[in-house]
Amino acid sequence: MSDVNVVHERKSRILSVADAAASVADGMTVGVGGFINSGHPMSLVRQLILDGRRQLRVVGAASSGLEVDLLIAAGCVSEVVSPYVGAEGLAGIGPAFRKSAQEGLIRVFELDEAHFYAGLRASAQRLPFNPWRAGVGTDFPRVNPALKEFRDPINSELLLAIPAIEIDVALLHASVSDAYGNVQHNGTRYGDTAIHAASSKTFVSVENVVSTEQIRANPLATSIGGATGIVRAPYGAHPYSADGHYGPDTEHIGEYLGAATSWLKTGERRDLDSYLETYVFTAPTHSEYLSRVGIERLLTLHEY
Amino acid sequence: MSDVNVVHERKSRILSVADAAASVADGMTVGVGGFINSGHPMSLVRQLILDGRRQLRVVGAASSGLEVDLLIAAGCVSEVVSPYVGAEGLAGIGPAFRKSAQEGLIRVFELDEAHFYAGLRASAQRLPFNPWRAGVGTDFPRVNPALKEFRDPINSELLLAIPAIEIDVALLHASVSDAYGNVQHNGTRYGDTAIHAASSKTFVSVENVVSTEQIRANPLATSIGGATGIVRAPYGAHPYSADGHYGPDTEHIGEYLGAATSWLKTGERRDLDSYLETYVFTAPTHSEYLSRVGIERLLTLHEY
Amino acid sequence: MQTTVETDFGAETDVAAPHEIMAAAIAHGLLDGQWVEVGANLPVPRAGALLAHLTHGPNMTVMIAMTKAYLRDEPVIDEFEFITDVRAMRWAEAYYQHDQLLNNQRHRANGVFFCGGLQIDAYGNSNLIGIGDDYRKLRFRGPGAIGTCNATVQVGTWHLVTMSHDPRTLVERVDYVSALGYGRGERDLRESLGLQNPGPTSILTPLCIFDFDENTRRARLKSRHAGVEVDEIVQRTGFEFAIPDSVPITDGPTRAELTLLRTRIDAGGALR
Amino acid sequence: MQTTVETDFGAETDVAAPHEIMAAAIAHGLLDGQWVEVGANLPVPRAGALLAHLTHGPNMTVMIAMTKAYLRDEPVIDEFEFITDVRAMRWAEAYYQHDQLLNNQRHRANGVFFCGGLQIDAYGNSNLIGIGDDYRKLRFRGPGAIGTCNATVQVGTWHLVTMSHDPRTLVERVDYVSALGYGRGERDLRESLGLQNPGPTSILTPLCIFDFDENTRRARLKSRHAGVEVDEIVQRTGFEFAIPDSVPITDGPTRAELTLLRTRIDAGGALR
Repeated sequence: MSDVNVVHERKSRILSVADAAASVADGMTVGVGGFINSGHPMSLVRQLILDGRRQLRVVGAASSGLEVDLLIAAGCVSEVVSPYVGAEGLAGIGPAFRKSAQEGLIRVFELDEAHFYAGLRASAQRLPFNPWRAGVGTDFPRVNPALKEFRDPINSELLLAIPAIEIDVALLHASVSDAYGNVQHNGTRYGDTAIHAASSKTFVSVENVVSTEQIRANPLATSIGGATGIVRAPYGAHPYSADGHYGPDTEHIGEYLGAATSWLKTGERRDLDSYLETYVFTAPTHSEYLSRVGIERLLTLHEY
Repeated sequence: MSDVNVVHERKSRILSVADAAASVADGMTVGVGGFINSGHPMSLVRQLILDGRRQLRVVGAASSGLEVDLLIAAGCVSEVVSPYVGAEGLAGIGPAFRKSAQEGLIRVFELDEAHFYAGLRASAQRLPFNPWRAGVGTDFPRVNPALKEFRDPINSELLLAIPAIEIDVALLHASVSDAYGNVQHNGTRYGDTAIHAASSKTFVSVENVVSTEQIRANPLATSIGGATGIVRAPYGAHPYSADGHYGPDTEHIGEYLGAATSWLKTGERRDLDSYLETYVFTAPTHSEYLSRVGIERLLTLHEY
Repeated sequence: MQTTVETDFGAETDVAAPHEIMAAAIAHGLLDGQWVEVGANLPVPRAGALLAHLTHGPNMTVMIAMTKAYLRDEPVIDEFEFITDVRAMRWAEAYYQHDQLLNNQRHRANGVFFCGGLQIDAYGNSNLIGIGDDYRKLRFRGPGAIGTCNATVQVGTWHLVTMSHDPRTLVERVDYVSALGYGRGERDLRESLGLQNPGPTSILTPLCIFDFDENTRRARLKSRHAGVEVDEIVQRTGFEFAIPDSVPITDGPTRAELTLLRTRIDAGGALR
Repeated sequence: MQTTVETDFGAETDVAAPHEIMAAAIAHGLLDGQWVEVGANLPVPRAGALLAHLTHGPNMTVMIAMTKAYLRDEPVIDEFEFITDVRAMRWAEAYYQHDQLLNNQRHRANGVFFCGGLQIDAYGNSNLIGIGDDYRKLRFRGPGAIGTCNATVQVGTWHLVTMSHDPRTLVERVDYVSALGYGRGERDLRESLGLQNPGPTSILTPLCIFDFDENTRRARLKSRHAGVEVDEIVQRTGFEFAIPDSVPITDGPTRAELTLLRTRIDAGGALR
């Protein structure tokens, strides 16, 4: 039976940061996973900036962090879909988000996290919308007319119709995957699987590529059973934490925040451009970025 | 600080089969977990029969097995909400389900498994309905007018409105729980967590009660983080399988099927009444039931 | 194309049984990279999916007993009586929690589905609800639609399949449409309803394969299995169908495929 | 009720700080068995929830960094700067996958929520969207509503809370309603909208607690924290409010509660 059984082999889904990011074109809707100060696919985010992407509709996490702020600061974004952009105690509001929204440089698709997941779910379910009750009587439908009040067809109750949030490419970061896209997160997974389910393609950067045998040892842990592509990226969430691998680099986050806040307060982009120059444009690969950060700093982050 | 710190202790949620089933009253909507020939909370199901429950609206699993058929055979049921009632190769269609539906003794809430979960989700989300596309153009809205065709408020696409399936009491079976209702299933969980999310109360029978330390060793495995009550029931899914504990007792299932099929084919209830007498009415506790089955039989089921 | 093959390894006989021909026809229609369910107690679609997986489908996503599996390294693949058989879990790369699977339909567009029916009609509609004019008093109450109504909308490709080629099953018009094929042949019906795939590709039976006329949307004979005459198909079918001037023989298993079926996929002989 | 207590263990001073009073007031309002979120970077609601859990809430469901925890056996409960701090996982009895949590609202009716705001108004509405008349050109763009719009509908009980008792925060009318309180005081507004809880119970600030008049639905002074005069509250509040003839002192921490706060809950001193 050798004539039929050995012709084709299972294809590896591992690809480079640049090849994964090449699936994103100007004007697309891009989902970015993680949660505030954790789990963002930063090697892929930086690649979008390097590639000069423009007019992206960015679907951040239900609570987005400064990875979305950075994309805004770099001029990649035309619209943000997220119920929150900030960094908790480090920054209540993302500075570039705040400035760009105030000045009309970006649109904000204003919604609550429940609306956010209702919209993602509609995309995953291939529906034009999903209903939600919370939000009636608020200003959401006024400031975001895409959230439309309607009467439900069964009881005539007033509800909001949340349109599907359809994502072209989702970019996530996780703990491990095998070569075939079986991804396993540590911890609660935040909203990553909902972003994946709403997306046409999903690229996941991981701390480690592992054997399929290791995946099979605990299939309950498989959070995504078949990502489009897997990117090898140890420290791939830096400066944010990767659950179970390293904590956030608050010093580096502070460096970005200082630069972005200077732009917000003074209109002067010098510090911000210098940040982008140092950590993106003159460090165009993930390893060059990590070199720029320095191994000494990275080694301080390994606790919990 | 002893004056404030030791007054109250964490309450155990463990209770008896009878006390758990006492939450079910005639006319209620009862959810029953598991999937076809696995994972049904049979000690609780038998208790409903013992208690003489009537006019129950039974929400079976997305694929229900003969646990629903048994409740129908015992006269407990007025309506079945399930996309399937059968036993795969053992019986394509539940005999008591078939007979009772044909003769108008029960109503069937006709729906597809996608509608089933849309309705459960509406209950979990406290919404009057959820939309679904599949089903437009079929006879579902005709035979079940509760599934109502409507035009979506955003794009005017034709969809079905699936009303919330609100469950008063869910009865599930799982592998383990601690005393505080932190339940862990083995395997895929089927639709149990969706039934739980749609229910006001959830009682779970388990093969083993374990320490909270064991639960905390793998919180990812916790499928239900706070069941209303936990019932100690080793072999609690018998004659159906309990994933990772024992396989199905096809001989016992065959005994029931023979009795129920005799009722279907001849209208004669003698075999069925004899089954109920032997395994329910004269064996009114879980341990008496297991004694009736016999330890020898039970020990043959322990493979995989 | 030769459908009865001679072989001296693994097979009791060198002639492919009708169910083996069906499995091969299914396998030949599957593409590498597709997502396919391997149901329990559905030996023919199961064998067809696994045959494709072992021959030309290393990148197929095989769903078996609610787990995601890669089975090309298994010497002999167990047949399960029940979809809840936990023995499948040892192969699992992921679990499909059932309610979450039903929440995640977007990625299912890459899927292939095989839809059964108490009745299947000339326009590819399926009925699992029951038989009888009065829904409140069915002569025969069916098991329910399971997930066929939804799956036939969400997947990219689907087929009807029956093990009972007889006039009670293959009817002019189903009593109840629980999975929509082409309705009554109305032009652009599925498109106008917003259904994402173009409709069923074929009806697979132990005697033959029907496909659907591009204009009328009625079933027409596409091929007959080796050893089956057209007359027999006509007599055992409850609807009228077009018959081409020359009816080809169904593309059954090659010698190597038959060996794979009999030694690794269907060692228990459920298809024979 | 004595709000400044003398103690010689664990506390640098025997006088409860305003934030400690707020935490105690929160704790006193929580019931055993309730479900309560312990947010990161929200030290006052965090401390209040944990104080209730340690004193009279062994059956409270405490959600901390997206995990379900029981913390009465922890000698000292870490304070986290980030909701994503994985150190919480060592206590987890379950994970709350965020999207699934938002899918499961029925069981949240047993929950208590603390809602912040850039602006909070006299009718208990909150605004996290931004400040300015023209939404397209906000003077101050807020962070977004996070989950406050939904949580204030789904939980059984909720409070508004601010650390900034000033006229810019406590306003007559918010510029944008992102979480609905009592609207403009319309009778039965929430009921007519199908919202499941009756509306906010109170506004907690570092100076005082407001509740809401049963008829007008406007905020009114309920109690002032120890050491705070009514005049100061009036001056620092941007809306007019009813003042009872006698304004009681807020029910602050007992000596034992203060010790618990300072030794086990807020060892780092975030509240002082």
